[in-house]
Amino acid sequence: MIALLLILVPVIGGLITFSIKNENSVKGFSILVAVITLILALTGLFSNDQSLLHFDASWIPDLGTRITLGLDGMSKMLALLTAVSLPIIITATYKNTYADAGKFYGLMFLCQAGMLGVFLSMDALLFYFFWELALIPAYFLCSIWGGEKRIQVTFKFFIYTFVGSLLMLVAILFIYFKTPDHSFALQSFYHANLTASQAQWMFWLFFIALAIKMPIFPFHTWQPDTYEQAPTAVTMLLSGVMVKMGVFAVIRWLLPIFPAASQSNSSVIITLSVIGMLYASLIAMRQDDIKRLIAYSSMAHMGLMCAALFANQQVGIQGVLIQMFNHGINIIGLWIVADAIEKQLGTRKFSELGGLAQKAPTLAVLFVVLCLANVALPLTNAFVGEFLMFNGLFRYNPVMAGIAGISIILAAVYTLNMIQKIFYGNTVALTENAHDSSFNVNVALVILVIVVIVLGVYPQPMIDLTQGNANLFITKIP
Amino acid sequence: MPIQYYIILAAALFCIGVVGVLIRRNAIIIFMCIELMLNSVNLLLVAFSKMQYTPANGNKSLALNIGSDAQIFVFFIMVVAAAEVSVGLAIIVMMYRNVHSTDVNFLNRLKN
Amino acid sequence: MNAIIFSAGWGMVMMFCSFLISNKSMYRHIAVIGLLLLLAVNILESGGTSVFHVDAGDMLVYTRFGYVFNSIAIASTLIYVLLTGKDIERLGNYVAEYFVLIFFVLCGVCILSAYNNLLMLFIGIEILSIPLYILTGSDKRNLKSNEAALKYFLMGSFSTGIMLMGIALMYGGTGTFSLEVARTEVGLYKGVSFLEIIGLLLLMVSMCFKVSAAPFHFWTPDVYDGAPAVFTSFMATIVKAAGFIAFLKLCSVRMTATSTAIDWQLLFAIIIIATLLFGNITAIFQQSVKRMLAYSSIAQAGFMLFALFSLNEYASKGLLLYAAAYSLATIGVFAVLVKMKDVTFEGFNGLAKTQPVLAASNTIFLLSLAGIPLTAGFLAKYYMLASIISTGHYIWLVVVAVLFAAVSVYYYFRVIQSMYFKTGEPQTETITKSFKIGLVVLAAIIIIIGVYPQAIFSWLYF
Amino acid sequence: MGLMVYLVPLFPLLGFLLNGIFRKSLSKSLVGIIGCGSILASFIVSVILFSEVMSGGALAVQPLFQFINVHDFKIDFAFQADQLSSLFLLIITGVGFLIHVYSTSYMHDEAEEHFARYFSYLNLFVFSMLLLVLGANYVIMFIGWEGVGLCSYLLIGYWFKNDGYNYAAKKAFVMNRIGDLGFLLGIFWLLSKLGTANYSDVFANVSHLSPTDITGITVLLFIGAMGKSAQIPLYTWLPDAMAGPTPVSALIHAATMVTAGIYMVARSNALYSLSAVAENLVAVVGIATALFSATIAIKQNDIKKVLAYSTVSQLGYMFLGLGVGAYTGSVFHVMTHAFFKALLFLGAGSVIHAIHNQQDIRYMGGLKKYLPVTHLTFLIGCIAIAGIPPFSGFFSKDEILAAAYAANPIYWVLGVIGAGMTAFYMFRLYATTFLGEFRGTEEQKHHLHESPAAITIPLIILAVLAFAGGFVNVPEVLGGHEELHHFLSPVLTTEPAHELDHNTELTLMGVSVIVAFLSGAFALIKYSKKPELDEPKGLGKVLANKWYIDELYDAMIVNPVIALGSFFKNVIEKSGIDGFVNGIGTFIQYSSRRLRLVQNGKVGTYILFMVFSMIVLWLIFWNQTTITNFFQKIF
Amino acid sequence: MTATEILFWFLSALALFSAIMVLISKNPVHSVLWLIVVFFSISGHYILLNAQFLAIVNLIVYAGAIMVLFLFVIMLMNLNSNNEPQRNSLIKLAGVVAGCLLLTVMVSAVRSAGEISKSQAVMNEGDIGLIQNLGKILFTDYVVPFEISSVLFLSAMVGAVVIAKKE
Repeated sequence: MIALLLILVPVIGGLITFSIKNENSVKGFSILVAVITLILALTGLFSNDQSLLHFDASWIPDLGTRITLGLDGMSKMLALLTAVSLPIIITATYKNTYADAGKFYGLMFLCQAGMLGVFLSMDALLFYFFWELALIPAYFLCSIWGGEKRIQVTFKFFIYTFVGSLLMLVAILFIYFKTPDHSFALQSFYHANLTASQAQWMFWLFFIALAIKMPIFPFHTWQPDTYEQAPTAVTMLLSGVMVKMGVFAVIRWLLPIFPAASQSNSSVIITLSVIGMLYASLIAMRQDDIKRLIAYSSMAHMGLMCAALFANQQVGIQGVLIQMFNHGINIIGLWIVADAIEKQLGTRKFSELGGLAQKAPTLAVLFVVLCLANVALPLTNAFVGEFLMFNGLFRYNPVMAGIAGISIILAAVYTLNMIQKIFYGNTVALTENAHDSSFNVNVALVILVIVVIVLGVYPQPMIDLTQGNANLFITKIP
Repeated sequence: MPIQYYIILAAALFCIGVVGVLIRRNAIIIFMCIELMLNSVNLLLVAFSKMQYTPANGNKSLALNIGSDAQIFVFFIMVVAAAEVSVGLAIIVMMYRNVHSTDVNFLNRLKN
Repeated sequence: MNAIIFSAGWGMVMMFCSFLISNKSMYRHIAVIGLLLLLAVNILESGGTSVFHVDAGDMLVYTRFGYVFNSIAIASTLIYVLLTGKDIERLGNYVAEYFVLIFFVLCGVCILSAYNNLLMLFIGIEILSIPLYILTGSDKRNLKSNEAALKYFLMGSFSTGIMLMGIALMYGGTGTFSLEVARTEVGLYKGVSFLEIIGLLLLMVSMCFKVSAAPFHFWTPDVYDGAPAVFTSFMATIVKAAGFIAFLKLCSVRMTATSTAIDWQLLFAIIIIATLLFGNITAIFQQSVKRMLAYSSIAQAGFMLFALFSLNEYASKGLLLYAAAYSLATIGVFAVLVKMKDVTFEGFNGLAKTQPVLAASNTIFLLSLAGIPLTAGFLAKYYMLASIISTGHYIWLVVVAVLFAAVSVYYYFRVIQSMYFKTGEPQTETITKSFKIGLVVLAAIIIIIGVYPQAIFSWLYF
Repeated sequence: MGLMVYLVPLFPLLGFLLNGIFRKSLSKSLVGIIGCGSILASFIVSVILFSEVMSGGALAVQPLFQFINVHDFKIDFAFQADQLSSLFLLIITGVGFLIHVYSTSYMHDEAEEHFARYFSYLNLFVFSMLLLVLGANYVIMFIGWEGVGLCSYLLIGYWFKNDGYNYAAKKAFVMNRIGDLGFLLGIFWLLSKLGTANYSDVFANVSHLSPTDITGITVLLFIGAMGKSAQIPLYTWLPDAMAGPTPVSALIHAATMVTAGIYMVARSNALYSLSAVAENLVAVVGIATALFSATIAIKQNDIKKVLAYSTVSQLGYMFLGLGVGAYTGSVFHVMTHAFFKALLFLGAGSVIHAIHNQQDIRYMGGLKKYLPVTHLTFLIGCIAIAGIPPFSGFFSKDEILAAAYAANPIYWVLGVIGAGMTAFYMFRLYATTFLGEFRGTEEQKHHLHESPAAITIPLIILAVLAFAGGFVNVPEVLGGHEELHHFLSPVLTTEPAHELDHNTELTLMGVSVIVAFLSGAFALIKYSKKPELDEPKGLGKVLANKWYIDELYDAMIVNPVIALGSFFKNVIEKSGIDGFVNGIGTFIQYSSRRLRLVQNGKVGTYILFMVFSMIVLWLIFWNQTTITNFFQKIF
Repeated sequence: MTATEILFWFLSALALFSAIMVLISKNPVHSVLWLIVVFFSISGHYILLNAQFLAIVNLIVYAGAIMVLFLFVIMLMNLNSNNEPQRNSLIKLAGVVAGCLLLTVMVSAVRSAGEISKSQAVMNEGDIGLIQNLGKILFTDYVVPFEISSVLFLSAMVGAVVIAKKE
């Protein structure tokens, strides 16, 4: 029941938000809906009652698909991430004004519902539906409220991901016809009878969709532009949660359905991921735009997750599982700072910034902590995930792990660069009269920072939560 | 006569019709060529109706009237052709009224 | 059969109305009554209660499939008339005649969904086509309309010629016009006459022409563009779907029987790819939404051809779904288009600001056309893909098709972009409240079919 | 005792949190009390702990909570207080406390908020360092390891308005990270082979590791040590790190953090002693660093830079000791070095403080009479580092050199040369700074005064330690009992026994002392009379420019990486990948423009196309088998 | 060579010749006339094949009604001048080539259809083509299409009125 409510509440809340005209009541109502969703997610997190956590109803018997929703460890965690992110985002961007605020927040909720659906669905067709459903609101959000080049950029993003998901649909359909009982249920998919060559083909069709979403080099070019052009609140949702859909789908669908194919293709994918990590890191080093830097940094991190996924090591998977959450938290924090700076000073260019630490010490401190999490410093949440992921990668191939490890050096370079150029040094004309971040931003950031530290120091609950998924997966490896 | 003669004759007439459609620009001539094509079909059908060997027609009830259906078909083709002609000529007249030409390439606004 | 009789009959009734009643808007109401009657009769007949009992011999064979399609066609026409009936009135003095012709077309549609004899196929196609030539040219002062009518007529007649040649050759090969042929599995080509195959090929060409499959699609953009938008809407939806239903029947009987001798799938695969290529690629560069929709209808035909390619349970069910989904969405899009004074993409700029209801429902129609999930269009595309994938072969064709589907998103979304993301002063005809309600209801139907298709699946068992 | 172990890092952590969070509201004195008090508390606990360890009542491992527990390995957040770590605890908290006290005065000019920030960083650093040495497994050590790197970054860039300082801070962090990567990979290797990173389990199971594994692990771990302890090739950050406040240099870049590498290798002695390759590598890198940085130190004019290079050089000695198996010697040298190098840095700080942030020794001179306490303590430090008996440096350095001789006489020869250079540049520094005439401006001269008690008292304490620190491990040949050696023997069991007879040992001692003495005296005489004020030429210039190593790195690594980044950003990303993606779009648009021309609006053309298509379909029909086979091959 | 055969060849040649003349006549009126010749020769074929009903209908409907309609329209439009714009020769050539190719393909297809190679079209006998027989079938088996074709006529009628009537 919780599973169903988790999706229904944002959908209904979003639809209601659509019709509210007054901006303040929109925001108030949004927070209410977001918090209700969060409470639901938390209830789910601490509940073990299977009847509460699962939902199963007939939907389209003719297509062999049912509304099957379930919260296992991984879903709980990602549902929590999705549910946490929205209140944080709304709080952090509370002072931003949007034309047609009702529609903006309504679409945000629909997007959230789509992502929650992806994380909860245990039925392939349902999964695909939600996968697309999350995309459409995001498309409108970016295209209506985005930056100057929003239309082309978002369109590219949309088409790009749409191509991927269509290919995935083909694969899903193909597997459906190979399932023993002609059903889209997760378990049937796990037992599909595919020949080796079929599995190979379907693997790639499936993978490309996920690779575009994550994104994995060289399918990434939609990402920096979109992150740059999208309104920052949406960027947070996209980079914090939506890209996790790709990773999630690898764990939930791709690896267990094609255990053999994913193993035989792992070297290619890991190589691509590792290239992507270094590539993105190097590009991030040369960026002059906060948003683009964070975008490339995120891409590097996603590359690591993908590499760890295909290393076929339980440790690595475990790392990815908790890193999904951690990365979401961290990157939302970074975006909040980026947004606060852009909203206050009207620029995102490093070359036009500097010395902000003198004017906005609180923001600086919080940002530095988040940056440290971004470079996976120990006792921040990201360390645990990256430690496990690199560990998995190392077991797969030490040399590869070593090469991939260069990215953590580069991460330090570009992250510290960013801190230095924005906050350190002397003030420039633009930052001369800057002031510290507003209360709502601080609240959001402090919450995130606390999460960062707490999960960095004591990650074990998160590991315990998702251990089941990692174990389940490992049994599927032949 | 071997049926093939008829087939080839019909095919030749048909193709002449096709060539006519392709090389003429006057809508009326093109239309006439189409009529020519229809007539070649008629001829072919009549020839088939009189074909001795009709393979694998299991329908015994029609045995007495083997081939008559083709001639009926020809009849219907003529009927339809007549209807088509009336509409077609009406369209051509309408066009002529507007542009004073029956050249099919004269009106060339719809393209690309 | 009753649907045929009633549609023809009501057509004649309306003929008389044309000089008995002078109030233009009355015609529309009479037509709506007629369509409702038609729908009722058809549904009754499919339930086993017929008003007239006519023994059509082997000329017409009614199946549940045919009835369902008739219902879809009639219901679509009803929606079409309800939404755009007013705009037909603006077209000239022959409003009643237009409705007459629409009823006659419906008669042709009902023949095509039930024919069991090539003669009926031929007559059905002609009954379908001849009124369309006229409707295309109905805007008599408009040279585009003239041109479209002339082109349509000449090419249509030409394809009729090819079709007849095909039928003649098929007759030469089998000795019958009946769709079902008793075959013995002996002789050359395993009981299949070579002449029949040649004939079928020609027939296929002309059917491809009717359903505007490439490379026989050339008439489509010009005719759809030139015809008055209200009639384009009708042509592109109900008529085209009827063509497909006829084609499907032809394929599932004759082509299946001859598949031992000829690999129809290969030919269809090539035609599908050509169709998707021409339709999608050419649509991209169009400046006029109307012409873009014409090309997109070719692209949609490419998807519908999947049904003819795979010819299985998914195919027939899917084709019905596709026909319904595609018709509903296209009627909706055209209903909006008719209201626009400028049918280029620029004409739509900023529509979301001035006419939010129009823009929103138009978006849903376009999403459905693009095959976005939770719309009827997705479900239709889903069935088409499933029909091929379930055979387990030609997966590459599916992959190509979905790539083209992604291309199609490009041009459909251009309209959405114009409406929502760009600013402008779109000029529209006066929009009545009832029209808006109609659009919203149509959009709701599309969404409901998309979200809970099980509601209509119970209708589709045959 | 069980309660107490975690108290050691807890106090600095609390200090960090208090000072950090309430930095805007606390007064300076309160900040100082919190900052110093937390370290003092920690020191007291450490002393108690040490005494318990001494008395043998120590427990090895104290787990706090599960840190990471996945299916095939388990990492506890656990502390291990044994002989080695308790010794380090004393050094860290002891020296750290002194430096904290020193800082209260030294940093007093800072604004309140920044003053508190400074102390919070310092406390955080001590916390991380304590984690590093207390951790019961490599992962906890790594946490501290990166933590000290972070604090180093924060403290070097403490004056964040200065871009040069920020750059130095970033450099330190990045270079440390390079080493950290090696460390991390080493841990992974361990984990993947043994499934554990606990010291006790690892050392108990070394026999399960193949020689390749051991070599690989130790080399990787050593790369980490290279970064942290500023060894070739990762040493260049340390001299730049002098951008930070001087007490920071004293604490981090002399006494504690840089010795983390030594601690780690010493801690892993069970592994290193099994791999000759790794040992040789450590020794070679160590001696090379020792010599190389000593040469640079000779020509530096920045007082802190000289000390920095001397630190690098001394660290090289420690690694030499580790490489040749003299673990105790190295740890001993860590301890004595902590005393005298902290002393020297603090002394230098006192000097800098006195003449208002002038760091160039060419503008000093003759400070002896203005800063008597500083002068005296600094001199003690110089003697100690030069290895003149009976100062502490002599004993520790001698032990290393003796072990080096036992391992390979060449090491010894090189070591002695290095020792000579050490004495040379230290006395050059001393002479230029304190002797002769004052060469600064009149205004500076006017303000010259001895530093306040908060600065001088730590100096005096450290001077005493620098003098006497060596007596804890007097070698047997000099009649000592090697107390430290015995104390550490439970954790450094694999140390090979000295094989040198007493005569050889005495000879070696004598030679090194004489060399050190002579070169020191030479420098003293040379520079007290005529300080080197001109720009150096020839080799001197090369040395003054640090062998152009930074430039070399820039040219070979930094610039290529930046260029690669730009290339990726501007070429590959824009024209390559995105170009390809957009190219698909452009191509489709282009083909759309072309393809629509087929639709030329002429009925004749349309029908022509149709006829041709019909013919083509026919041809396909006739060749269907071929085509079908072709397609089947595709899929 | 029997009289039938002679007639066959003569009529065939005439049909083909006149068909070609339809194409190449510059004057539309000539084309119409040549087309009528074609229809006549085809009717001749029908008679040879003993399909008298169709032969008569062909003459009445096609040659009589339809062609007269054509002629009427041409006269109405005053198109008897031979100034019709010509297609450029390349298109013409392409058209001819396409036609010839089509013919080649069709002929070769028919020739490879082995099952009819022995079949003969029966000349001068059989009574299926008689009006009596055809009428019977038309109003029994084919009554449905017969009735339905009335709809076709109605629509054509309505259409012609809509289109051709001046507003």
